[in-house]
Amino acid sequence: MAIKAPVPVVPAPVWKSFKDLQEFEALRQQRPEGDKHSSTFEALTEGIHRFPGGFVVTTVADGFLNWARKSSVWPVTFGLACCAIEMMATFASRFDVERLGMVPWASPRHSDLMIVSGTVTIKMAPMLERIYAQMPDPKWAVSMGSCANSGGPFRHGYHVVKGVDRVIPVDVYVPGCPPPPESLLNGLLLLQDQIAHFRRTGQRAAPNEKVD
Amino acid sequence: MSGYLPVAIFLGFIIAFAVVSLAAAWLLRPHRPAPQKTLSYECGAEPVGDAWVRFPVGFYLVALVFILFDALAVFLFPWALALRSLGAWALGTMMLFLAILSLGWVYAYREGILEWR
Amino acid sequence: MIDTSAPNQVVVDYSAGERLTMNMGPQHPSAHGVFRAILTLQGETVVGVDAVIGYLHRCHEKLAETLTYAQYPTIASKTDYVAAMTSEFAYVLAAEQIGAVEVPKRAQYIRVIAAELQRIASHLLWLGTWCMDMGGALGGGATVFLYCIRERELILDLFESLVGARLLYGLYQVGGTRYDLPAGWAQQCRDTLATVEQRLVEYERLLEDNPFFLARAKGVGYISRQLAEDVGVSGPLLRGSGVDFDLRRKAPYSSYGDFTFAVPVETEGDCFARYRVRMVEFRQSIAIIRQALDGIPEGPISSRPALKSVAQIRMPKGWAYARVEGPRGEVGCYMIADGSPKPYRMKWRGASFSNLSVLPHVLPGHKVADVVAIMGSVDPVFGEVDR
Amino acid sequence: MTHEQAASSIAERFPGARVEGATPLVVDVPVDQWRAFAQFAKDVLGCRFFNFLSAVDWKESGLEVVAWLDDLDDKLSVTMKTRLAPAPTSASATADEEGGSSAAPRCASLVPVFRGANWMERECFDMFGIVFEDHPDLRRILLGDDWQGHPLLKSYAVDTPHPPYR
Repeated sequence: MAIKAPVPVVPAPVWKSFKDLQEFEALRQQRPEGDKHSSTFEALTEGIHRFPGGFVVTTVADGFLNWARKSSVWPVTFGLACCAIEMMATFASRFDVERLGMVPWASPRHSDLMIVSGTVTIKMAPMLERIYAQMPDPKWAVSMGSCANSGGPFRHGYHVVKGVDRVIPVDVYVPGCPPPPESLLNGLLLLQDQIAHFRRTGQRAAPNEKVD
Repeated sequence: MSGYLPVAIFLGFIIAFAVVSLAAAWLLRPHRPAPQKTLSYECGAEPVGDAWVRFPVGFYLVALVFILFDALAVFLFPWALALRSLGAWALGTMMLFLAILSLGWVYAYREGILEWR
Repeated sequence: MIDTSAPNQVVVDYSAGERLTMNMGPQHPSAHGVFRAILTLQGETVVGVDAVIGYLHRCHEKLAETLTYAQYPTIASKTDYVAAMTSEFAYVLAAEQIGAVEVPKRAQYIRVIAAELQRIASHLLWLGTWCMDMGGALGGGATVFLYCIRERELILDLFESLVGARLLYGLYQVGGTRYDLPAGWAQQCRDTLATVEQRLVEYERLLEDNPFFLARAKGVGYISRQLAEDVGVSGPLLRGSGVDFDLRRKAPYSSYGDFTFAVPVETEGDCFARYRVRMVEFRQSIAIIRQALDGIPEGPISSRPALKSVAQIRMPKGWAYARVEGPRGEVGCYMIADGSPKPYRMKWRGASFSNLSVLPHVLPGHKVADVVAIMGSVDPVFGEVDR
Repeated sequence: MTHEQAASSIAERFPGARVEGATPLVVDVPVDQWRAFAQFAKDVLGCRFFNFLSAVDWKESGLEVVAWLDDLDDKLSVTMKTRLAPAPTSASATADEEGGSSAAPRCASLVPVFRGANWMERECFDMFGIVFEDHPDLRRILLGDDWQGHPLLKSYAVDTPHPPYR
């Protein structure tokens, strides 16, 4: 019984809408600032802050909120390639991420963090962009492995995106090919520090300048 | 009337829990709507085809059988609590009620609604 | 059966509803990587499958034409990254066949030990992810997954002390291996094998009389022998469908002839048969490693001088097709050399590519839940599928 | 069936084919007998296992399609090779993409003989631009459907930019 597979309707590629690379780079450079609190909350904290001695209240509230956000960052299982196997080893019992409060979750709707583990190819980039967009808002991205950082050993391939930060804004880069679970855990702890240091209005902490 | 005070308190707690958690979420979450965000999630791909499809009738029949026995369970609870004070007479009437409903069960079984085609 | 070739207009009979097209897309917990299947569903039954692959196409074959024989083996381990040793094995074997490079006996034994350890680690990962697919996410049925990854960590420690890397190694090079067995490694390896062998009995007791596992594995995903040969399926899938074909026995390479091991063959051809084949392969690999550890001769580990420059290895004009029995099946490397330090053309015959191309012939007629079980038993790795 | 029997039966059935080699029996098949030889290898020589199908770009002397068939029971494996027209230079290749232009090298599809050839031939079309006649659905398998050019041709540079992600 021959079953004819349906020919899928292929959506128009999204990148046709950009004139050239500079325009796309410019768009990507805008970091979504102030995305960590709602406007009503900021109006409230502004009022309290202007009160004499109000800063005590706001910093304590911020400390509490950051502590809560930091200790339950749920990563979406977004395994692309070899780094996904190392990510699974990190999720498993020996290098347990659940000690840090991270429950690996399958759907982007319930997760706050996207660990991009593996090579981002040009066919996968719009999918990755859509999944990152579908995550609810205080969200972070960790680029795991040299393929996600800069294209890695496949940088000169025609089908490979030279680093995931051309697609989504990245918070922490984890070097290695594949990075052993220890260095991924180190990257996740760095992310938690970053979350913990959100200032009152929720701006992202300024990335530490390059020293080397 | 005093007997209903715990129920009222309990109801208050339920409503308070719902309202407080939703208000806190509304207050604390950043509001940044994006067209892509409301797109229905299909494993990252563009949703193919529409979901408003007439599903096979099997799903509906199983739901019907569930409602049948859910209603049955609702009657069992108060009956079980008050059985000691009602005595043997209540036992007889409930067995009759169960017998009638088990007829429904036999019919569903014979019709093969439960074997999933 | 369902008449699927009929056009899509609604046939008003209440037995069959309309068809729902659903994406089992690139980001899916049980997609074993980036694989998108556009399933056409009739209620719960899969009617049509259009597999979309290529989300991890990393231009391996084009890069092979720009990287020299010394550079490419580390990239080669990224084709089948769960069994990195056997991917490098195929590339290095092909280069050696072209240049008629003689590999010292000790290096051949180290290669066999590393490849068989890799087969155990790869099968452990297969068992873990398959049972997690059928048991629910990390919250639910991840018991077998956590056990298997615990054992796999023991083997990765062995690789870390042998090569220094956990997942992707550079152990193989043209002419032999790059590292020798460190002191005390053999004893550590024997202890690990003893632990794994004892734990395997626990997994079998855990799974084989579990009614849910049997209900989801027995009779699901039947691959007939003709379909298997016609599509080019190899490895545990082929042996699960009753074909007694194992490259380590039929075309022994790298002194596999010195070891005695049995080749498991099942005839039912369903998911449970493939499970049985792989469980027996666990034990055969342990036996091979023990024989190799006992019989390993002393001597050099490489017939070529240490690598000083990248373009040091030149292969004469010629072609070769090296076949290696990887955990997923026959990993082949068809290589054409033209005398320069870079191959003229290099084609990867990925085992998962052919194993996956059997899915559109097998899936229609199964329930959506069975698609997950069959995907797990086919055990594709997408570095090898998309190359 | 041993190599000698196989070689002799090939020689008298396919005079146009040149046979050499022993462990893999390498057979150079003329283009028009491609599917006939595959059918012959499957039925008469007993090579029912379809190992792989690929192509090699020999620049001016044309594209070469390679297929490797195996007989699992005894150690006979047949490598079928055939030479097609050289790949059109990139200028004319982008002229018309889908359906294959007249300039694109053409070859008979092995899907009616081996179902495994479906994906392999789609990959050869994707990478080399070889059009396989009466292939059920010949479209790109590894690259996106809107990709220009065929990467594994020697005329295609490794890191050809693909805005905006490159």
